[in-house]
Amino acid sequence: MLDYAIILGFALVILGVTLAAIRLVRGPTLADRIVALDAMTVQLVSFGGLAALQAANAGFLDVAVVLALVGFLATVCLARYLERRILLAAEDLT
Amino acid sequence: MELLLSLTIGVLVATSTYLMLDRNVLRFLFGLVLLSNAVNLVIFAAGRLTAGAPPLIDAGEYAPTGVVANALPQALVLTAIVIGFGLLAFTLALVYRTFMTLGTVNSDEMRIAEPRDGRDEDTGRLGLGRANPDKPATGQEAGI
Amino acid sequence: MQSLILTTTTRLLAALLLMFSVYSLLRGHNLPGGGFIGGLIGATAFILYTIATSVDEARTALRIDPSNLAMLGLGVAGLSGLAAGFFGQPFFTGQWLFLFQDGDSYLPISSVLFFDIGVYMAVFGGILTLVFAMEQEI
Amino acid sequence: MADDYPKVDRVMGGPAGWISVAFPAILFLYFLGWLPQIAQGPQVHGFDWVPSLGVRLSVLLDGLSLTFALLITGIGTAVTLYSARYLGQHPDYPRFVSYLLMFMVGMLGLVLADNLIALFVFWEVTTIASYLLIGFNADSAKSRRSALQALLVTGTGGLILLAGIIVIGNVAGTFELSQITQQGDLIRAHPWYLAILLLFLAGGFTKSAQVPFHFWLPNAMAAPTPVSAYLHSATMVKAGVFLMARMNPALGGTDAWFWILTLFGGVTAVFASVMALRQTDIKQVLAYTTLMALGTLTMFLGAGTHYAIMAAMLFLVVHSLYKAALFLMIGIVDHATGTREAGVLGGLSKAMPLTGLAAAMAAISMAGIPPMVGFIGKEFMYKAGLGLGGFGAFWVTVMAFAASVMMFAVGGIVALKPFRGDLRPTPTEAHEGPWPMLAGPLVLGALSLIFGLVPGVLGYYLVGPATHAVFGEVRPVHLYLWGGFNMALVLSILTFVAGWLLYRRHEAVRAGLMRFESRNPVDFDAGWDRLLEGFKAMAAWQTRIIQNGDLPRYMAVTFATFVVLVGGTFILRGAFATGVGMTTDGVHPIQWTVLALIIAGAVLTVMTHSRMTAVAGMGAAGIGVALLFIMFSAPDVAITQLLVEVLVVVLVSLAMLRLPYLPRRTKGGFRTGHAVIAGGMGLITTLLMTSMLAGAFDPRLTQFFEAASYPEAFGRNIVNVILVDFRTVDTFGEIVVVAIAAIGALALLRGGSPRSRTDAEKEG
Amino acid sequence: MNLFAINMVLAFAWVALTGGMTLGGLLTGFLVGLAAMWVVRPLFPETGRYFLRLYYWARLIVMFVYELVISSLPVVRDVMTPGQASNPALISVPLTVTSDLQITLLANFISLTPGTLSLDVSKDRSTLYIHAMFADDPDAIRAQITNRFEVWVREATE
Amino acid sequence: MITELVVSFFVISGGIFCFAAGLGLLRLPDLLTRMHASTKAGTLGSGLILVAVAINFAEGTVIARAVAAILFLLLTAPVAAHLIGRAAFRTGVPMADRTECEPGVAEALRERPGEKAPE
Amino acid sequence: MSWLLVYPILIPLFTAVLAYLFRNSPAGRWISVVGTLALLLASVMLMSEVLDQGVVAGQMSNWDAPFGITLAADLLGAVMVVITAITGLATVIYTLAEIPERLEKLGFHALLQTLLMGVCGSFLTGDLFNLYVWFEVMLISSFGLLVLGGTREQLDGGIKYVLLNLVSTIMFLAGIGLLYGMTGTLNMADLHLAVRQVENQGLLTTVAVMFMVAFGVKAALFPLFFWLPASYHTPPVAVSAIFAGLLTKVGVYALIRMFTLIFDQDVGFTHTLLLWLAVVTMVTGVLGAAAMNDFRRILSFHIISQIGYMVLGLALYTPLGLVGAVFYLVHHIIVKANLFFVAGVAKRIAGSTDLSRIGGLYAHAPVLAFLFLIPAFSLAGFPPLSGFWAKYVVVKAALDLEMWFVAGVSLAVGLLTIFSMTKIWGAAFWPSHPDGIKPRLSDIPTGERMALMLPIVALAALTCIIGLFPEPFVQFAERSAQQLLDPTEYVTTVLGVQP
Ligand code: NA
Ligand code: NA
Repeated sequence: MLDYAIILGFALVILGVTLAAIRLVRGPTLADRIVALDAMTVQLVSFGGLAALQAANAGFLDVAVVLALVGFLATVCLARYLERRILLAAEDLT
Repeated sequence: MELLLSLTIGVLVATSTYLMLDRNVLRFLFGLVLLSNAVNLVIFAAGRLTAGAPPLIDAGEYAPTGVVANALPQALVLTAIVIGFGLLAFTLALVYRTFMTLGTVNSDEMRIAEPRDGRDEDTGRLGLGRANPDKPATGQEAGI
Repeated sequence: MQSLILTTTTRLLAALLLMFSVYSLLRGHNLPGGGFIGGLIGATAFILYTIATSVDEARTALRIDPSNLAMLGLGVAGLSGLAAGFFGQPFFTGQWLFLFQDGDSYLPISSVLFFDIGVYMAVFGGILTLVFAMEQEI
Repeated sequence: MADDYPKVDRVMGGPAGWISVAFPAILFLYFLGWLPQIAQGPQVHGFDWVPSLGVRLSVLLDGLSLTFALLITGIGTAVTLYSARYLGQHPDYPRFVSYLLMFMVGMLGLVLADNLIALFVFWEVTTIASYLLIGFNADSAKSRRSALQALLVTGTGGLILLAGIIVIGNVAGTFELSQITQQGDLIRAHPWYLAILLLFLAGGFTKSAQVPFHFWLPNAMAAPTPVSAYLHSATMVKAGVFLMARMNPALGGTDAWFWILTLFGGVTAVFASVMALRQTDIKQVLAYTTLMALGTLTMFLGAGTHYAIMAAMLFLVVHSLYKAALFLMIGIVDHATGTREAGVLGGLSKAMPLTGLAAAMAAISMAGIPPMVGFIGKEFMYKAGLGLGGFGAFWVTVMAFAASVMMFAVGGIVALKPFRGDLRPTPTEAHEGPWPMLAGPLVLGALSLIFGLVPGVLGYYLVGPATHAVFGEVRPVHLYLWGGFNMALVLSILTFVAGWLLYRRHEAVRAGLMRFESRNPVDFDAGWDRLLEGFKAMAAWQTRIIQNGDLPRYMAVTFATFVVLVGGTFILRGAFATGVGMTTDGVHPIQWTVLALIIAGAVLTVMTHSRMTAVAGMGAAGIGVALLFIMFSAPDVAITQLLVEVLVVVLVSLAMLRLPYLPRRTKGGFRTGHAVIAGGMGLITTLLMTSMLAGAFDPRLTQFFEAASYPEAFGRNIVNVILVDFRTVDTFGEIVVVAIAAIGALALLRGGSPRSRTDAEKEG
Repeated sequence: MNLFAINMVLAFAWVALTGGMTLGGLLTGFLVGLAAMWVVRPLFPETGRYFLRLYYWARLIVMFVYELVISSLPVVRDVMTPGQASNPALISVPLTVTSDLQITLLANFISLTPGTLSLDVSKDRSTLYIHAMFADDPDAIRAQITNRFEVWVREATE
Repeated sequence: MITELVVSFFVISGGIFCFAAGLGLLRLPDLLTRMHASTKAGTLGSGLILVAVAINFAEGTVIARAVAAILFLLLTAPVAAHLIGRAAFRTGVPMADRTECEPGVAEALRERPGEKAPE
Repeated sequence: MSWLLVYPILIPLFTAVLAYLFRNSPAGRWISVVGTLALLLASVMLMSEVLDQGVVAGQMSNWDAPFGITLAADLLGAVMVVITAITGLATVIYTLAEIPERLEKLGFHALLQTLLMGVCGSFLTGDLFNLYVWFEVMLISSFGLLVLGGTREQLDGGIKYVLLNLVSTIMFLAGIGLLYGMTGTLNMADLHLAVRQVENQGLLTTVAVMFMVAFGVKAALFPLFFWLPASYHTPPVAVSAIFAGLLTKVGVYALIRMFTLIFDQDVGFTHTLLLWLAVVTMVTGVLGAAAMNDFRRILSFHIISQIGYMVLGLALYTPLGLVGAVFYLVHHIIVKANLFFVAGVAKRIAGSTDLSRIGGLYAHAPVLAFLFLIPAFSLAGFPPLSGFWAKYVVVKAALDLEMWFVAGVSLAVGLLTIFSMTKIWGAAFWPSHPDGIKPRLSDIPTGERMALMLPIVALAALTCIIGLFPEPFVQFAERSAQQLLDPTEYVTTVLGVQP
């Protein structure tokens, strides 16, 4: 039963990632894309967890842990980019 | 799966090559990232694919109990990823510095070392030190 | 980047990341992780710190110039390989010392670990060098 | 030129001068001592130099080489003595002397070498020395041009000669001349004979300035006078003749040899004589007469009979004696009067009697008037020519006759006219030359006379052994001044008559020649310029096409090369294969999705015109790759991939703050050519991958790692054990890359910041 | 906090005694140590507060998980069902908590609770700006934050 | 058996939340509402699956890592949302028309307290 | 295992670390000098061991080949390491006078040392993937050195250099992946045996060509050389010199190694392809040199042309051809680096490397003029200098195979080389300076002059020694060629068993 649950889980997660990827492509603003990327990293944490369950090997859990930690960093940097770019653009205009 | 993976790698290579042929050096960088991924996959696949069995030895065992994935290409890919990252980081810095100094990221405007008429010539377009002020960034553009 | 929420979270998060990075380094021989992954995670701790505060504060917190740290890491890695020479073995041959050995449990100290520490330092220092430079010059 | 330089206070050139004179003088005496022995037969001495390549420093001492050695050292002594006075106070005199000595060593090595490679080595040494000597007056563009011209023309010949040497070495199995000359029949019968012949002659003809390679020699007169006297009349240009003579036993005696040498030689001789008449600068006149002599020598070497070769060897000596004397003489005149124009000079015998004497002796010898040795030389040439059969006899005799007539006239022009009559005004007041400069011409002139009176000595010690060496078999050589009344004497008398008439009317002839030349489309010297310009233009054109500074073009060519070469090989070598996993059976939907994610990310990166979208696309593709790593059991790789993705985003988001936006859609649309290349790259990669995966895989290494990881390396994570133990060196290099990339980037960024730029300015 | 430290020392001592250097061992040691400290609490004058604080933290976490699950449902429902039921608004919430930690905890609490999202804290740290998805009644949202969330946070951190 | 049931439950419900996050991201009208979906549903979904992992392995180190991952997610998700939301607001990302705005909130959010672009 | 194999990698590493840590004090540069001296010493010791014992191999980390990483030195590898050390030492000494303190503080010496480390590693490794790693070490160091200082020319040239080299690197890596997928091994000696077991030999040839393209970029073969003339004239002269001397040769070395040890199964195809690439390379390179009007740009194009000769020697695939290739490699490194050194001094005293803007060096700097002539004439192939023997052997190898056209082209290219060398001489040395400057060596302060001239004199002396006493070098090249053509000794030593 667990095997089927895991496959179902995989399917759901991958669907979620796909939908987020569509948002990533569609945008329309950079902020939307950042949100999509952030969501994808969070969903990938699940992917790592599921892989650990499927392989019955906790090694994949580490993927999840690392991702939970550093995916955040990418988001922070992109958000910061978003703000600072405006600041610089405003300076360029003046 | 091998066929599909080969096709995917092919697509990655084709797209990255197209990007690397662009005159805009930033696009080259994007292509470089994709191409590195493609090559990493080549090495990874070369060791053949095994699903769901990471090359770890369980506690209490002296060797993997069943079939596990080929560890060697994984180690090679890991090394290649890291090296690729180092090269990419440097190249990014180079592109950045080049833009700040030459005022362009278009390689066809980089004609300092090999001047068009065989002489060192400063066209005046170069050396602005920062982005072209004729085309200022707008808030809307910043969103993209 | 001025944000109360970010800064406050970072205090905790950076510490956690550093701890986790050392953890990754130490158990990399047996589970996923190792010097490189550890070094990367350690670097993210300081990157976060830099973003939440400033490069100067991050530098102060680090105390050592990251590029020096990277080069020292190379030195440590090289020395760990040299160790084998004292035992008449080829370069980089693993030298193992099993402390507190008691049946199957022991605390291993090895040249391999020192090599991994060198890797950790080089990666940690290298990446911080890059980020600090980018952050400061841009 | 000799006067307009800041003088350095040196007596006779200082130590450099004395060394330069002593060196050839001592060698001359040394070689003189060898004469009796060599008259008995040749000797070979030597030691190994590069035995692995069959190169020895072996010396072949025979009549030919000894004759040349004596000319080189003997005339060398005269020339160096002359130079010590002539250029001794020149600031660059020590350099001049070193070039001259370098030349002398090269020339001696060339003529003495028994090993063809060694001969070539010295051959090129003379080329270099000649280049440096012609360009001695480096400030003059003309000197530089002439030097380069000489270098390239003789250099070309030299390189062709090298090919000839290698081929003849392959045919004969040795580079030793003493052995090669024994294998003449074998070589002449070999299918490569003609090739070898042409390759050798290309070397000989360029060095000896045969038409059409002659144009460099008159230009080479830009060199200081002693150089002209030494290199370009007495020695270096004769290296080509020497080579032909040397190779005669191996290559001579065939129809090809006969016709090529006599035709080129004859044409050169007559052409040069005509050109000599046309000149007004006496040094130029002499230059062309040198050319004539070289042509004559070549012609008679080609004729190949014992008599012809004897005539050639005799003329070789004769010419060297009078020509060196004449060159040195004109140097004295130039030095004393400040001009070398035949039209300006006159009546110098009053102010410069000794110079006049030397000139007279040399010129009479050149004109071929008895009792000078020049007469004997001419007689033997006629005899040799007449002794040939058929058309050859006609051609050689007529050419020799025509050349001799004009030489007679030229002898008058260079030695009679300037000294006869009333003293004419010259840029500086004419005065007698100093003794070191006079000694050479006088001694050489005297030798022309002495050898004319006692030709037997010359025949026994020099011409005989030399002829023997060149002809290949021993036949008696007997030289005499008076050979009785015969056809040759008739020709001699005719020569004097015609020559005298020509001398009387040479002004008119010259004017006619100059008119003719102004309409002459064949100007070798100008042709040289056109050749060089054309070559440079071609080089520039090619380089503009290839190295045009356009990076996308470089990239396109690089990728296209990959596509063509690798793709071509793939097809030509039939590398396609198919096997495991080449269907979509059993591919899990999750895998489809992950692959689709990668492709979508890649396509997004290409399609978008927003750079951050491109970054997002790259990120998506990267995440997809990480998912693949997770699916196919590589947690460490997946972690690393994700960490690196994040770091790339961190760095890119920093850099993008200042970097410009991508261009809008209007600019740079779809690039078809690039798309074709890109498609080719993708296709090839896919084909290579499928073909590679179709084959069997050898898991030896991995099996070892799995077995040894825990028991021997004490690690349960096999990937990490590989990284830090099995393949430590890789990881070691990898961290060096990371650290150095960081330091490099730091230097790049910090070096450009305004703050450190100010530091740099402060430093100066 | 030094009581927490003592508790940790006890936990490690437990591990050393039992020889089970695992997380489970440590956790057991911590609980055993806690029990031991409770038994001997007269020796520690401040233990009362320490136990209370532990309780408040536990309550905060439990309440948080509860809120997280409960309020996820409307969001999920809105997403999964056709049409848009949401009624978004930007709302300002006056803050009564003052320390960095408290503000951050509160903001994160709000963000993680579905339906509301902290956008920023005002410069003078007196107001929290949030985006609410179902803001039919902004005052109700404000009241919930002030009366429940802020209390839990304050109690756990003071 | 019970464990397997519990694990399966957590796995599937986690999957549903992850899927919901993706769907919300795609369907919801504007950035800020989309962020509600991604931050909450995504975090919750991943958290549930990590709980499933912890239960399934039931080993100290695995539980510790799963707990750590959950903790990291809970710590970082709201901060990320805060940063993106604020940045989006400041860069003028459009909001759904229905969004009501209390007076002064928009101005306060746009204000950039004392931060200057580095030069 | 002989530790001598490791020292050429370790010494530059520790030197780099120390030099970097002391980059802000003068000690840094002296550490660099001492370290390079030590490298020279170690490399000479390695060489003598190889001469004594034949191929020397060591298994790093004590894991048997083909499982661990092998370092191995045959004669070719050992001599390349020695030459690397010599060039490195010359460069380091030269930099004492040429590199401004500002660049030293940015880590110049560390980059230089890691460059040497990467180069030595490339020459010594017996593992294909490890070769990739050392290539990258070399490459990233060269990137840093090339753009250090960041002038506009450097950045422009640097972009082209970096991007094109990155492409080649990735091709190389892909080739490794494919080869590993076909053979399951990475050890080069093991690959020598394993390629014979591969069923799909056509694919193997295809992969071989892939390596040819990848290394073709590194070696600057036609039509893959663009990065070289675009960049080599831009960095500080000392950097140009070591690049010109060493870097392309690593590519040639890799070609030689791969196409003797591993890809010798389809010689008729691969080596013929190489042959024609080499011929075109010789011609285009020398034409490029003829078209240039800048000291360093002429020299840069010459590198390409000369690479053609070396690859030609390999492509002929006869003992003599390989003798030529090996001899050419060694000779060219010395000569080319020296010419760049001379260019640097010329620039220093005459003010430029643009030939139309300098002059007077013959009259006022006779010593420099003399020291230019030696490497210049050697490069042009004039006897009795080292270049003559190199050219002679290659041409003879071609003629031995009755390849008239190829030999003819080689000779013609030799002539054009003379042409462009004399172009420099006839423009920068002979005529007086257009601005009336009197460029004198004595204008340089004594200490700096020593630092600049010492390497030039030493390398010129080396050129003369090789030219005048070529026998030991030719014999060496012959032994080396034997080892290359028949890798049994290499394979046996590395794998420890008779194959
Ligand atoms: Na160009
Ligand atoms: Na000039």
